[in-house]
Amino acid sequence: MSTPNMVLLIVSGLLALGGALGTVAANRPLRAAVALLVNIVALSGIFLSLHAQFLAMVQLIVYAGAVVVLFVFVIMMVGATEKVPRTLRGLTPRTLSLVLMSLVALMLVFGVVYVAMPAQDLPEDYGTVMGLGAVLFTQAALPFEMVSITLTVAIVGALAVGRGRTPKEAEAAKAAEAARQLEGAERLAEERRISAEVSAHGGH
Amino acid sequence: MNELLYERALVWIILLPLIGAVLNGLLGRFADKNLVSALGVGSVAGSFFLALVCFAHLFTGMDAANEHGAQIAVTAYQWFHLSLPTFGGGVHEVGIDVRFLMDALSGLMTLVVTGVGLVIHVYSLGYMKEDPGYARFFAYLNLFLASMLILVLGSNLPVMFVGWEGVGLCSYLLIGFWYQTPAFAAAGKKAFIANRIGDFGVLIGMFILVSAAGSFEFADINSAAPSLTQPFFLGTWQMGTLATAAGLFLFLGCTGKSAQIPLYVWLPDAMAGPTPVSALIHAATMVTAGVYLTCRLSPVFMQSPVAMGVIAVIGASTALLAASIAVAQKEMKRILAYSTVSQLGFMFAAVGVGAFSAGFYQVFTHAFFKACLFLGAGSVMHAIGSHTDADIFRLGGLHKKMPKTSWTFLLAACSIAGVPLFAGFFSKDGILLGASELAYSPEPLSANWVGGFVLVALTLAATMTAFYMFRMYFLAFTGEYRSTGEEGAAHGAHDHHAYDPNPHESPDTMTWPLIILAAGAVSLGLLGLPTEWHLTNWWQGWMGHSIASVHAAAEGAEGAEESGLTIAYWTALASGVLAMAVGIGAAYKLYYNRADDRFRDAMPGRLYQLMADKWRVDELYQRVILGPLAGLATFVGWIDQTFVDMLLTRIPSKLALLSGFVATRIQNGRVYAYGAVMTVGLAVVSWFFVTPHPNLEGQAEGATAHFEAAAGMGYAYRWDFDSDGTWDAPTQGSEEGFGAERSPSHEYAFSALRGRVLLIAQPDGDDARVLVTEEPRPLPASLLPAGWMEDPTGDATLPSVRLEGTEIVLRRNSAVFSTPHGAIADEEVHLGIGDHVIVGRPETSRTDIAVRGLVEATVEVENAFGNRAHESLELVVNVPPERSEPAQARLTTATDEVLR
Amino acid sequence: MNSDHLLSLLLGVPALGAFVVFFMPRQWARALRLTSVGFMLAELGLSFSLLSADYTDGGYHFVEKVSWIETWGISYHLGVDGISLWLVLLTTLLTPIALFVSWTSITTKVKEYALSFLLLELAMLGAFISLDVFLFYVFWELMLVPMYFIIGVWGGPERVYAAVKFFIYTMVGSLLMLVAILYLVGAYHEASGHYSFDLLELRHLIIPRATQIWLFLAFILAFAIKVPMFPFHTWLPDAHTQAPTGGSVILAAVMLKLGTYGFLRFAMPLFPLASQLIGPTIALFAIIGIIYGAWAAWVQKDAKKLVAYSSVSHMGFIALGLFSMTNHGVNGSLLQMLNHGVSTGALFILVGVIYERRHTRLFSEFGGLAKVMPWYALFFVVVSLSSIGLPGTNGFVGEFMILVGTFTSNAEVGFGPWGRVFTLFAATGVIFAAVYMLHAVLKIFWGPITHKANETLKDLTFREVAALLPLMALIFWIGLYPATFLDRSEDAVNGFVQDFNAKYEASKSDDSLRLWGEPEAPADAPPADAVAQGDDAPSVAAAAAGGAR
Amino acid sequence: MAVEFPIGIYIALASALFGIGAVGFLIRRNALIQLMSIELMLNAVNVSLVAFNRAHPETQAGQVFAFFVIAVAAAEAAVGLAIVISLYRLKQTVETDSADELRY
Repeated sequence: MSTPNMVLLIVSGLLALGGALGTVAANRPLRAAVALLVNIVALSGIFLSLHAQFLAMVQLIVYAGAVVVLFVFVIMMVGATEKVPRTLRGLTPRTLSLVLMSLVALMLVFGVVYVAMPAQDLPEDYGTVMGLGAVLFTQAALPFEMVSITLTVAIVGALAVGRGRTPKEAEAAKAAEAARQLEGAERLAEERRISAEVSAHGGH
Repeated sequence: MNELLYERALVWIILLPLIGAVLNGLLGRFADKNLVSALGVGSVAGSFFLALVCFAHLFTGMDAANEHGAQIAVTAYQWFHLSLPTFGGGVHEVGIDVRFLMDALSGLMTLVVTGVGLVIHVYSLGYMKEDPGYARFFAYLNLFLASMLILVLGSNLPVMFVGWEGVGLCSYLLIGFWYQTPAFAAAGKKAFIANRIGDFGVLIGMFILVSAAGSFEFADINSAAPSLTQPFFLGTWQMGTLATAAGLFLFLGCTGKSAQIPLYVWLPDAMAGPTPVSALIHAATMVTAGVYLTCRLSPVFMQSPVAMGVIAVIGASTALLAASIAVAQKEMKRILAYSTVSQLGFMFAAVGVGAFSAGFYQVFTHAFFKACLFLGAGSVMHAIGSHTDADIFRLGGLHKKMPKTSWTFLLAACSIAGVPLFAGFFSKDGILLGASELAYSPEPLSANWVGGFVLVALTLAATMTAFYMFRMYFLAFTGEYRSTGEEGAAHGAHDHHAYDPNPHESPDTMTWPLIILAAGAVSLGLLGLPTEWHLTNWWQGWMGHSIASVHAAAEGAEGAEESGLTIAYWTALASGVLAMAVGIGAAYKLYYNRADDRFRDAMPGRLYQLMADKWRVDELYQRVILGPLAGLATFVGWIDQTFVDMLLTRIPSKLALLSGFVATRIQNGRVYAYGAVMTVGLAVVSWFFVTPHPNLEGQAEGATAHFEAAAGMGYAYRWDFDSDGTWDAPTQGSEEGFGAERSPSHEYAFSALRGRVLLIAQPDGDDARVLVTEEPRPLPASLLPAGWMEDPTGDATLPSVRLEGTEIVLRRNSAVFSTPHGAIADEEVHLGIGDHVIVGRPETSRTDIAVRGLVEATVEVENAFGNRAHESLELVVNVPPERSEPAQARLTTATDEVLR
Repeated sequence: MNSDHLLSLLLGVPALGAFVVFFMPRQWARALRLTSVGFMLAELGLSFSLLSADYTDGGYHFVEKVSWIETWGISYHLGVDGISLWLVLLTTLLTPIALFVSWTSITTKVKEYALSFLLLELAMLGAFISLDVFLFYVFWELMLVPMYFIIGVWGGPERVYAAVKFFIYTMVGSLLMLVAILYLVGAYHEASGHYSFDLLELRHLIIPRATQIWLFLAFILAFAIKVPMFPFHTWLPDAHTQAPTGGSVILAAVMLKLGTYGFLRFAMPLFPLASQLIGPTIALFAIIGIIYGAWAAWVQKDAKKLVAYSSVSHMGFIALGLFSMTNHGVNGSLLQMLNHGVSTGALFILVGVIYERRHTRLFSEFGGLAKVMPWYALFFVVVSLSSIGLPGTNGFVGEFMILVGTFTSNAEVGFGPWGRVFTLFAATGVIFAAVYMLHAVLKIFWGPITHKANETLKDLTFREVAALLPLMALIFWIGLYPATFLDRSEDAVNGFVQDFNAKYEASKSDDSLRLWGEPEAPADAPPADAVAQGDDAPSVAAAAAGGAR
Repeated sequence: MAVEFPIGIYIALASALFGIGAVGFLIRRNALIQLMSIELMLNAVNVSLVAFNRAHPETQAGQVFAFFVIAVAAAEAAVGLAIVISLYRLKQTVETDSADELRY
């Protein structure tokens, strides 16, 4: 593997890691978004080091250009949410998953990091618009169309879900919510009663 | 073709009343009253006529015929059939035909049923005139006649059973005819259920007979009767002979239908029905069905002294009990009812002592005089305008007011009381004769004492009969009429408490039947004149055609004709006449022209009260049987909804709910919680992928062993078959070589063995292992067979085993080892791998001890991540030893035989 | 009409009816009723042509077999023999009657009601005529759905509880049966080398004793719940009391029969060893059920509950006769299934009549009805008598044959020495039957009229009489000339008994897993390619080895 | 050419990124950040896809697949964000802990 690629890999790899960590660790959504941006850019670098120029571009355009911007918009829209007090609620499962997940990741990392393969020389249109396009529009034409449908559906769905409520609907929602809460309470009470009864029957 | 005509007639005898019943039942409500009457009476008249015709044919044909007599039989169609399993394993088809048969017995019975039936239909024309349910009444009555005729004419048990239950149904309907009165409806139900209990007995009896005789036809069963003396098994216990079992179960049915102890209680209540019903069903015909059945199957009963004895005793005691109750009743129909029960007791006593024909003769005469008495009572009730009761203490002097009724009643009473030369006298005489003959007989059918008991009991009963009959007659018909009627003037005509102050003679439609029946009650004695006076007893001759008689069994066919004026006969005659005289005399003395109950004053009050209360038997049943049963049923109904339902429905459902409740605790809707669970799963899975798992398995075949390690993602293997630390596969001795071979086989050399084991064959088929080491260790007793010791009495030191070089040494101590040829004498047995010995002696024990080699194999697995894991496995192999010195030649040869 | 596809046609008519009804506007109540009943009557007429076949050979007729899921040897396999014939006819007869009697009482959601009944008929017929275990299971479960709705939507005040109880109770049993079926098919694959759900092939499988017992128990549980046998009957009273009249009629008259039919068609022929081993125990429970049901019926205050418990008692007789393993015993049970269908169906209709008029079924509310409703009284008494088993009515013939069958079942296959004891106890049920039925009659009809409301009750309408008359006719027909029915069924029954004995002997001598007797005619054997697809060569070889072993 | 292609590094990197994303998704309360974590994971997958494709370059399936993943990720982001917004409308917060009624 040629040196420049190696350099590129190392630099953008470190960047990507840092960005990812930043995203996860940031305590403000906006910072997280910025970190995510860093990560994405770094990833496109990694793609470059893999001779996937087209994909690198797509990565930049779609993610940096669209997704992250979308995130930023939403963050703006939602604004600074009122800070919920840091409770210890769900601390145990969270730590558990933190530890286990890290273990798994590390296991994988050290499991594979030393693996190497004989490098094969690339076809000349490897990773170029030409090459990928050819594949996309010949073999992968159907999935490609399906993806377009998916996107459309997604947009429609996003509209449906995200559109605001009329006051009446809001009222209804509130009422329904209240009802649900109430029902939930009743249900709990019922369950308690039943469990009590069953333990009573246990005596038989 | 003439026969065909009679067969047709036979069928129509039954069909006519049936048609009448259906038409009257469905359309009678809308039809004109005269039409209904015409249909009701006409159909019966028709069938009576046909019955006469058939009977005449029978009568003429009888002399020419075989000993079973001429008979008219017609098979309508096959109803259904059974296929009984035979001992040969095949099946024996038992057809159940709808088949009717008229022979001597059923012919006479048919005459009685249709004849008396006709008379009573006529009587009902007047009696039921004002009743709103006129058509319904005639429908029921016709239906009853049809069923009764089916019962009588049916030539096999199931068809008879149709009639048997049919008459039960009709009596249920007719007792509850005035269903608006709850008490009457209840009485009907009581009757039906009592009958049902009996029917249960009949069913079981049928089953026993069919499984024994292989047919339902009376003829076949009777001819198969001698074979019924085989034992009857219920479950695994023997219960008497087949005949006894069948007889007793059938008799249970008779006690239901013919109101014997213990099931008689329904009959008195049955008097709730209209009086003609009481006369026809509950006196003349239906209640005698039991007697008819026993006569039908007389050969079967004759096979079982036990059954006969039981029948006789129960019959006699019923007669006594019922008579004693009747003595203390005040109500005409009740007295008659208990009198009927008592008379039925007479008949069964007769049957029980073997005097079948006498018993049936009683049925015959009883039909007339008892019907006459009932109708007389009915006529009285009609006159005093009371449908339900007639208290003899509030009547009196009716002789002047209604002479016809009075005279007929008197004649019938004389007949039942057994005044000489009346019909009742001869029939009762026959019964007593049968009893006394049994008492005196040198080789009794059941037992002498039975005869004696019956004789005494019946004499007493006869006395009482005469007494209560004339008590009733004197109180009701002599003296002055005591019911002025003002006590109930306010109430309606049907009120129980107001009798019509000036009763009048009944219309002709009611008096003519009385006269006819009375005539019969007087004259029918001519049929059964006692042979002892060398008069011709037409009856016995006639009945001999279809009923087995005890004399025939004892002394031969015409023994009955020839038995002269024996001591037995005199006893019977004397007791009969005495009973009659005493009874009537007492009644005359106490009640003639009297109004008060002087008998009660003469009796100890307690006892009298008890008799008046029918010995409180109903209360007893209520207390002992019905009450507990009802309680049990209530309990069942309750427990079903509570306990059973709870056990099988509610508790499981609650458990399900509880589990759901528990599950919702986990299911708290928090994403992170689900995430955590997911991570755990992920961690476990990835751990499984990252660390290799050899899971070594293997099995030995002789010296070669087949191993198999688990397959996995990117797994590579290397093998060390003898676990000596150097890898044998894929590349001998190399440190790094891993290969894809995951299920190799390896043949072991003698040198590769790591140790020796003893395999001790166990009863459950597989072998127990004992590892053999240098220092001796005893074989655990639990692995050895029972007979391992040389002499079981001696001390028990277990055999021990140790390793000596390449060989194993068994020290027998107090055990015994042997080859198939016999025990091994030596203290120690030397065994190589593959050798066997037997623990214990070869004839008692097959427990082998075999020697095998022990090897250990190891596999190491490397997976895609380069992680390694190894696992070892011990195997028992049978390596043919390349022995230096042959260990006991005889032993190896022996073991070869064992192996072979 | 093409008689090759008669059975498919039988399934098709209700399906078509359901389809048509589905697309009719819901407000045309009358049209909906007419259409549905019309289709059912067409079905009835069609089903009569089943009688054209000659059933004396005891074999299956109008057989249709189309491979459905070849890989697993599941096929659409229909056939009718003497055993299922009358049950099919019973179904086609009673479904229109059931719908017809609830003509006026059901006023809400008429469309769905008609729809449910058509689907119900389809499912029940399918269950009776399918010779493929999988197909049978499909119909068996499909049956629950319409009945669940019929009870749960048009039922009484407690309907939801009753419906859910009915559904879950039945479901539990049938799920166990499903497991057993799958195991069975697996075993068959092991023995024969190919998968098959075809009853006619599975019949030839001999299974080791211990396994048989478990499978048998699983099957029996499903069927015993449906019957229902003694401890598992508690869903029945609730379901009946809550269900609308039509629902009760179908439930009692046809659905319960599927339980006993299952004994006869599946559980017993498949597992002779187990059924011989456990049969007496089941008979014991049947007898307990007979007496227990009768007693429980006796003390009920609700007429419908009384009839429901009487069903428990009567079904006990049927189960008893089945396990007696004598020709006439089994045949009697078959006839008794028919009788119970007719009598109890009629009883439920009759109870429904007064319920429709008074909206109560409590005995305390009635009394003296004989005066105001003479025809009703006549019908009711006649039906009660047939349910008591009075000779001359249908009930007698069935019970008689069953009792004789039990009494004479002394062979090793059967009850051995216990047959007579069983009979002794079972026959007491005859007495108790009289007790509770007459109790009901007494409470409803005799005595004075105690309630004002009863004085103006109107007698049976023409529609009700029309619905009852066929049942009346059957009551006397079966009672007086049962040959019509027995002759067609008995050869199939005899065949069943013979096969049972033979297979029992075979598996008693050697109960290792193997095929027994000759497989069916090639028509029934699965196509070769199915076998090839069914699995690969080695396992075939292995199976051959296993079979040889 | 016998040059080694160090695919292990790429896969390791992908695993690390994936792990970080997963951890983030699991431990963060903020719906937005959780969505971003999801994006991280998807990206990690893309890296591995492209890397493997580089190791077997005869077809370009890996890249095509990554391309699709990117598209789907975009769609997912759109819908997810819409959900976040409606959640916000409903609860005035984007804390996922506040949405836990689904268990009823």
